[in-house]
Amino acid sequence: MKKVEAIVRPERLEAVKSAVVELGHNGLTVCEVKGHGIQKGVTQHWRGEEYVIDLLPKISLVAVVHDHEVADIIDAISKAARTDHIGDGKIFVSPIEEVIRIRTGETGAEAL
Amino acid sequence: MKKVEAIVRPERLEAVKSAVVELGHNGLTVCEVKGHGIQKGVTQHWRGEEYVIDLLPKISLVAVVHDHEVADIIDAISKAARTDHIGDGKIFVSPIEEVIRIRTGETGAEAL
Amino acid sequence: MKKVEAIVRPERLEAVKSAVVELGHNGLTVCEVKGHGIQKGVTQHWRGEEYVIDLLPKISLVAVVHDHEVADIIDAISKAARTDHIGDGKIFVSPIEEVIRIRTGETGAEAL
Amino acid sequence: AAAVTAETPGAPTLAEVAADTGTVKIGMNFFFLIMGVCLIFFMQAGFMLVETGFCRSKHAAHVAMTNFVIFAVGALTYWAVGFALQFGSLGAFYWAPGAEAILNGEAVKAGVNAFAGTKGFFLGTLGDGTYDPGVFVFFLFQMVFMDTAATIVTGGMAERWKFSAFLPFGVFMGAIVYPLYGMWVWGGGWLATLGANYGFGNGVVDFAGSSVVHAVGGFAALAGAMVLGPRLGKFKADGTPVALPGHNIPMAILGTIILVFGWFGFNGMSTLAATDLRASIIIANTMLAGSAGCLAAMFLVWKLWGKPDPSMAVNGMLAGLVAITAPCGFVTPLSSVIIGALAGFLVVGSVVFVERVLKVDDPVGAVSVHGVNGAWGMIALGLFADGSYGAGWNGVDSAVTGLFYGNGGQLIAQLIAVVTVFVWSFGMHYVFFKIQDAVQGIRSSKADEIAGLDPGEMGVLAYPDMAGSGPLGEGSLAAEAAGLVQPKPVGSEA
Amino acid sequence: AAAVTAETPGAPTLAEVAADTGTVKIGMNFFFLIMGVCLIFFMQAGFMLVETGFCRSKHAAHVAMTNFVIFAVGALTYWAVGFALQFGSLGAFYWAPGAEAILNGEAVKAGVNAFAGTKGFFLGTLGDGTYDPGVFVFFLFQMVFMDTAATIVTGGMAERWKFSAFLPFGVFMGAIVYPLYGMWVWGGGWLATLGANYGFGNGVVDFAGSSVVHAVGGFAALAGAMVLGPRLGKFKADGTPVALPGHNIPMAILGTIILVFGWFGFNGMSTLAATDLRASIIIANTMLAGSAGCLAAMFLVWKLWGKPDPSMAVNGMLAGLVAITAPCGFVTPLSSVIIGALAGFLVVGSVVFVERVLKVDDPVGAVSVHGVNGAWGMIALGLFADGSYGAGWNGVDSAVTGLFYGNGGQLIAQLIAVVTVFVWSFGMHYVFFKIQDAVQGIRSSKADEIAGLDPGEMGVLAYPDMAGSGPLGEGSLAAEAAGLVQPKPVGSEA
Amino acid sequence: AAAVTAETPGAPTLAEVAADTGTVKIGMNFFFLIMGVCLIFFMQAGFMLVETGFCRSKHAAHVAMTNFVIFAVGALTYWAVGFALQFGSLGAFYWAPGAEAILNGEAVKAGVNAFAGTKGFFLGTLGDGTYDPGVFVFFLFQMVFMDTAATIVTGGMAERWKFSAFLPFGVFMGAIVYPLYGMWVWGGGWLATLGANYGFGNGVVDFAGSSVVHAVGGFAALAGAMVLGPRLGKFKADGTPVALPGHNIPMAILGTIILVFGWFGFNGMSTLAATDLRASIIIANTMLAGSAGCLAAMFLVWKLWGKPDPSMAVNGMLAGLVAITAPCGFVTPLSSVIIGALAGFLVVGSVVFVERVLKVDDPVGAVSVHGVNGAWGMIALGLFADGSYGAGWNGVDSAVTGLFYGNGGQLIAQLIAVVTVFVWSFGMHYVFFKIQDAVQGIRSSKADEIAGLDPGEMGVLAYPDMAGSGPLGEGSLAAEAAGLVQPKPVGSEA
Ligand SMILES: Nc1ncnc2c1ncn2[C@@H]1O[C@H](COP(=O)(O)OP(=O)(O)O)[C@@H](O)[C@H]1O
Ligand SMILES: Nc1ncnc2c1ncn2[C@@H]1O[C@H](COP(=O)(O)OP(=O)(O)O)[C@@H](O)[C@H]1O
Ligand SMILES: Nc1ncnc2c1ncn2[C@@H]1O[C@H](COP(=O)(O)OP(=O)(O)O)[C@@H](O)[C@H]1O
Repeated sequence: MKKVEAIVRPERLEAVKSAVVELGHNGLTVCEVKGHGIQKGVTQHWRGEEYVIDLLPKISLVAVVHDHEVADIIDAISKAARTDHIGDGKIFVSPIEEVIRIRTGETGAEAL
Repeated sequence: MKKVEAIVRPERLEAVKSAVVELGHNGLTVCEVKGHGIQKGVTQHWRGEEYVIDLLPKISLVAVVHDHEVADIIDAISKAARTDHIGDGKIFVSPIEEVIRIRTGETGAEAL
Repeated sequence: MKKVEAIVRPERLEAVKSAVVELGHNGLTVCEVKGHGIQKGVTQHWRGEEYVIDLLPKISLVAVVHDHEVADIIDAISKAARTDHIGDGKIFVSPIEEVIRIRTGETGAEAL
Repeated sequence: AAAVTAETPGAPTLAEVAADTGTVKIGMNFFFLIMGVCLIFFMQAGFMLVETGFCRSKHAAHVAMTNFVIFAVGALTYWAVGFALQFGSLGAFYWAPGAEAILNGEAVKAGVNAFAGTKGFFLGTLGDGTYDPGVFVFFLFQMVFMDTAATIVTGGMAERWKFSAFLPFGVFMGAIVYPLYGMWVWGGGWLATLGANYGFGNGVVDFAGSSVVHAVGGFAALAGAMVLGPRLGKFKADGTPVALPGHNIPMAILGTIILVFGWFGFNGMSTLAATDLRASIIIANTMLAGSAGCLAAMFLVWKLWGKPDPSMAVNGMLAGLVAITAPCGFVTPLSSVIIGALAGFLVVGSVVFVERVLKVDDPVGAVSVHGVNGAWGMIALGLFADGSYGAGWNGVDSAVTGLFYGNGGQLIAQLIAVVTVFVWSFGMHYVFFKIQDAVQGIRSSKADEIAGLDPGEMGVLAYPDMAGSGPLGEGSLAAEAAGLVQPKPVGSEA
Repeated sequence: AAAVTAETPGAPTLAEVAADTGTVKIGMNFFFLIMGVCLIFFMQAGFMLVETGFCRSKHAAHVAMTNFVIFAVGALTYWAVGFALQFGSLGAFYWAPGAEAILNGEAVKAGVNAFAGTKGFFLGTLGDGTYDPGVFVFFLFQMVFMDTAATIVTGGMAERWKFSAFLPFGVFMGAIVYPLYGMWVWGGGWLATLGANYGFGNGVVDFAGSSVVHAVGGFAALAGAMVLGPRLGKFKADGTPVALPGHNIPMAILGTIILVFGWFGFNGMSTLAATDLRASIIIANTMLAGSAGCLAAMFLVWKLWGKPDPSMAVNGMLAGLVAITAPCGFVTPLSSVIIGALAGFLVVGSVVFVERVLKVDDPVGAVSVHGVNGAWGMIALGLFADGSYGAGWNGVDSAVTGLFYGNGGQLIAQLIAVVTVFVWSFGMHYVFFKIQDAVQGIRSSKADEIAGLDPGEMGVLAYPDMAGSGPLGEGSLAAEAAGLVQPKPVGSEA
Repeated sequence: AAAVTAETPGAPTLAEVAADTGTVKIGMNFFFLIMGVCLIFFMQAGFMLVETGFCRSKHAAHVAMTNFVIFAVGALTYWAVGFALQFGSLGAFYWAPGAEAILNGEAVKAGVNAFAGTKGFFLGTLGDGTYDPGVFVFFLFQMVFMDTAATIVTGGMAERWKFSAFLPFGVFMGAIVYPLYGMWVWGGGWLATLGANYGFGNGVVDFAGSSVVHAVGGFAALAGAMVLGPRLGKFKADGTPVALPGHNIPMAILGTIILVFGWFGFNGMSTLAATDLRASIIIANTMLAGSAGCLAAMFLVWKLWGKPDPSMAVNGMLAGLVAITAPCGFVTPLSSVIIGALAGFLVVGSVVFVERVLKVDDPVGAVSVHGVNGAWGMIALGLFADGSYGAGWNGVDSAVTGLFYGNGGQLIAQLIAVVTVFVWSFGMHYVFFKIQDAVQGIRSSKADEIAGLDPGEMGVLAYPDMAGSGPLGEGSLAAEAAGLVQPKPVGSEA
């Protein structure tokens, strides 16, 4: 099994979520994060002092899926998250060795 | 070493934390996340328009542990998190290749 | 590629971020988390009842980097995050199998 | 002189000057009452903020809504029924010439003792109405007092009170419990005439409502909190209370400052006339007692628990204000400081007692602040009233005088009031809530309570943009209460 | 008597007593107005809180700023220009002896109909000024009314109105639109004289501003919301509206309570004199109508959509208050309850209509609360006025009487006012915004709207410490609107 | 006439009418003061909100608490000591008949110059007390002024002031510094008599407290901020200031609106009598100056830094209000606009100067708003007073007249006041804080400052439910300050 973690723009979350769910992946977990990248920060002022917010709001969306589903979900997320402007984010794929569904105790593939 | 990540109900956090700590795992990291699964969302209204909150609050609890401790901690978390209702969450296990304790510079097993 | 995840004190975030960026790693993702460890909690009162906040605010900072960069970034983070007091946090290194840059569709090493 | 209305402008006759003087006098006294109405009304905001700030964010919209809607429910109920029961048999009254046109019903009486008014339902709109401004301003003034009593209760019952069950309470309080007790003390009822009829001092004296408003509200909150039971997770299995910290301290502090602001009107304007110059003395006493209560509570908790807990400093301020509300017109500034400081100590003790001994869950301290200190205020009057004010009160010639100044009879009247208000408000509400619970169920579902009454009962989150603004759950959770029900062990069915 | 200023202290002559009586009378009536000014001014806080609470956190500082700065812009504009246009030809007026020294300009007239005042610019400071306190207090009273009208508009146009475009609006509203319509109704203009000149009842009667303040503001908001267009993501491609929940419900409820508090002054002090005892009746009517509106709206949405939506309970309360603002002095309490309840139903229907049928995006319900119910309040007066008050109003001897009490002419006058205020305020603002949009652009950039107007236009986050306090974006996003523009498929250029 | 108290009802004699007129006059003037007390008291809420909103969320409960508790500390201190020192030798005064019974102590004098009052400690409760309502209402009025001065200081010293060290400051300010300077200007002291004794205009004239309240508070804040030193991380090693954004902008804006609301009473009711019709002119001037200050500051920062920074718009409004506080009764509306606009520019310059040049860390701009503009207000009076008001002020027959209207002497008196208030308030507090720091330590521990004063000193989080509501740390961190101390390199001990 693989963990597919996408860092996307907050305003694309709804689209990404729908795309993933449409693929049949009901299970996913989302977290509000802040990202730094080649996207520039936002300059702000506070009582005369300038400062830059260079950690911009992003959404991390994680779905743990079967190995064979990885390509499709990457594709779906990419399509939904893409705006073609700097800051669209990244997708990271990493291995998951075991999954347990707490409610039933099921493990492995059936727990997804 | 393994990373054990449990997605649980917020109201079970205290119980899960205690269970993990009782096993002797002092180190753990917690994050407020939102989850989508087979659990249904909550219908809300705003000035006449209905909408569904389908990302429900969950807690992600991460403990990095030695390989031989994984089974026990999964068991402990499962017991503590379980309510037998849809939405109890999942546990994911993944490999960790290195751990460093920042304060001392210790690495690997002794850093846990 | 590797995922380097550092759990650090909130007040060290700026220093850690700068250290990482100076190494040339522009891409990083940050999240507000709460940590439990050997660091003691804070005792609080609410209307006569005492309680302990034993999940203390921490920052999780994640950078996905090439394998050969791991040692340097660990070193940089450690230096910047360290105060020599309990609670300085930990760094976890784990494998990443694939990276996709959403904007361009690039994958693997060039996506970083 | 040019401003005086006169046939010969600039040269008014004595009758013309007298006419204008009379108009100005009445106009000013009504204006004074109107400002009192404004200030006291604004206490709704104070209660809303204190109670919401002391609750958790997942219930914040619900708590705020009860404090908001209670005004609407109470105002309409009091207009329809409550005012008539409380003051419908008041008869003529010096500051409200014309009141006799409406408020002259025959009281419900048993011998010399009057128990309820009988005229002025719907302000007489549905029949015998007149547009008497004195009656209207008096109605407004009494209405905002009533709403204060009602809104106190939402605090003690917060975070688990079903919204649909809360609404009937508003009607019950505004139509029956508040007006009748209020009639007994302020409307010429049997407690007011304890002096004239039975020789106990000036009868029950409650200047601005330590008992009529605060104790009625506080003891109703006690009844409600008992019938509802504690919030899920408030007590461990062994009965140890658990801290459930409020979600917004600055909000609670803002609410408290607004309440103090409102109290200027609550106590100060209760002279009912700007021509009664006692108002400034009353306000000074009020501020001193509140300040003393604040510091007393703060230093006590600092000593006891190591930190100057803001939530108790807030409760201490309010306790001092509640306690001085009955005696504020009759005592010296020094006595006010003493009364306030004792209130500050008392509220701390009472909060602990209610929670640890009675095992009653009162999220905001409504019982301790309003109930216990409402009672203390009544007793304090019976002790500290110095006989400098209140001659003629309740038809008794002598000025109001307490035990320390030689009149034990007044203290007895006050004690009778304390017992009465407890029995009446606690009793009536206990019965009411019990019946209502049997009929309708007054407690929110467990699922809603765990997930938050905001998504569950209001259909909106109070703070949807904030991470951590309270968890959401689902109906299926109903069987389980956070931390109370042991989840089944995994093995038992895997 | 010792307090009366007299040559022989303690034994004042009739002239001396008369002099003091006159001074006290004027002093009191000015004091009454000053308290009205305070209360009405404070409604700025109420509007700020309701509008900010109903918006999303990423725009919170921006919405709050528009509600704050509008006061400064409006006050200076009204001082410079607006007051003179509205009241510069008022002439002498009973409660403001001395006004004739400033406000005696020749009106701009067409036949018997007056359209604008002509004196008192800068309160006369730049030339013909005097320090007449009556004029000053009247100016203050009118200024806070004007600012209320202006601040209503910020709600309907919130979350996408460029700050630099908002400022000129404040000048336009405060200098032209508000003062002229206000002149027509309150300054002796052609609407006021519809009775005297053409026999329609007492001419247009708007006691405290259902049309002058609320409908002017509400219809301006409609024009603005139409010219701006909906917020990004408010409507789906097929026109279905999308819920964009406000970020802070307790804040909105606090704002509403503050607005009610302010309404005591808004309606109650609009008698302009404490010696007019009608104030208490007015305030009672006001509270009853607001309460009825709150409950009516709440129960209706509960029935319709299953939950007692706090945002609609809030709107219902305000709708009831807006509707009673014109008739509050002329109707019975029972009529007030009816007017308020209908307002509560009306606001719910109107919110749905504006959003689903007109497809206009009004984030806080400004059009429905202030526009629609402002109109309803005017009509309600034409129906329910019972002839018990207002003899002599607008120079017509008979008291103000509506259709249900036998005077259809009054209703016609009111209907003329409703049409006029709609055409005038909606029309003028529509044209103004269209021209301004062509010249300057009145809508915030898409990038700023997506990222939040706070970082984009204000340069600060409203809540920088809170996770989830609104996303930040970058200028490069300008081409894309959340959810509206389909992102290009990945394949098309990879 | 029926309302006039008379032996033959309906036909009062001249003496009876005179008696009622006198009562009404006094009653009204006291009522006027009482409303002033309410409004000014409510500024506590304003200060609390502005200061808390401008600070970071981890200190929010602490900042709110200091602003709340200062009232209690100040009220009791001023009752016990301050009022007597300030007004104990005032003697009889026209608006407070009876005051002579208490406030007739022999002043502490050096030649013709008076320095302190000597009677009325504890309002005389502990001995020579009477219940004179005039004295009580005057006490209340002065007390809320004093509390305003004290609460200003909590802003400049916020986020690092140990709570246990803050309490003694409240006593020092309320008992000594404020009352004595206040005595000199308002209690017949040596500054007030600079005119009568030495021919400088009308002596020092400060209508409502630009110097007595604001400059005293602002310069005390400067002393405190200097002794405390900057917040951790406020300045980089090279002295460059770092932005530490406040956590809640709408909260700060609400606070500002509340402050404006309070200022109606602060300035308007400072005539001390509703019979002095100047109040409306004063309030108009006040609103115009505040509005001008708001816009001036906003446009200036917009020009300078590209955005209409809400925090500076807020400061500009307050600066305008502070500056007009001394001259509000004596200048034209146009002058008020000029004074306010200059205040708006001045506050921006001063904020930059204090931070970048003085390197003093004043989190909310207390020094610039209240200190600098308090001084500017005093000078403005010396320039713009137009001689239309204040004849007889401080025993000098001529009306108050400034340089631009031909009287340079008044300006000199004002300059003497500015120097005096700076030397006195800054000096006394600097010494006080230095000594207190040596004895007790006035700065919070570094660990508490890093983790937040809320968990550290208050024992509660302001917003426990919100993610990101401020980090918690542990005592062991004491050696390290965020960003200031370089952590030891890893290698040095691994
Ligand atoms: N190497 C990385 N490790 C972790 N997060 C990254 C990395 N690179 C990018 N990110 C995340 O992706 C977001 C977008 O990256 P950015 O470089 O700004 O634009 P783009 O993805 O369009 O090239 C960042 O804000 C950050 O959250
Ligand atoms: N495949 C998955 N990947 C990531 N998170 C998941 C996945 N499946 C479930 N989750 C998380 O677990 C939570 C609970 O899952 P759900 O399907 O609702 O109930 P249950 O775990 O009882 O079957 C979800 O809200 C989500 O946060
Ligand atoms: N085994 C672990 N798994 C996950 N997180 C951990 C683990 N050990 C420590 N942490 C994180 O690191 C933080 C600091 O750890 P702690 O033991 O308090 O101090 P130190 O790192 O100085 O030994 C914790 O608050 C927690 O967030």
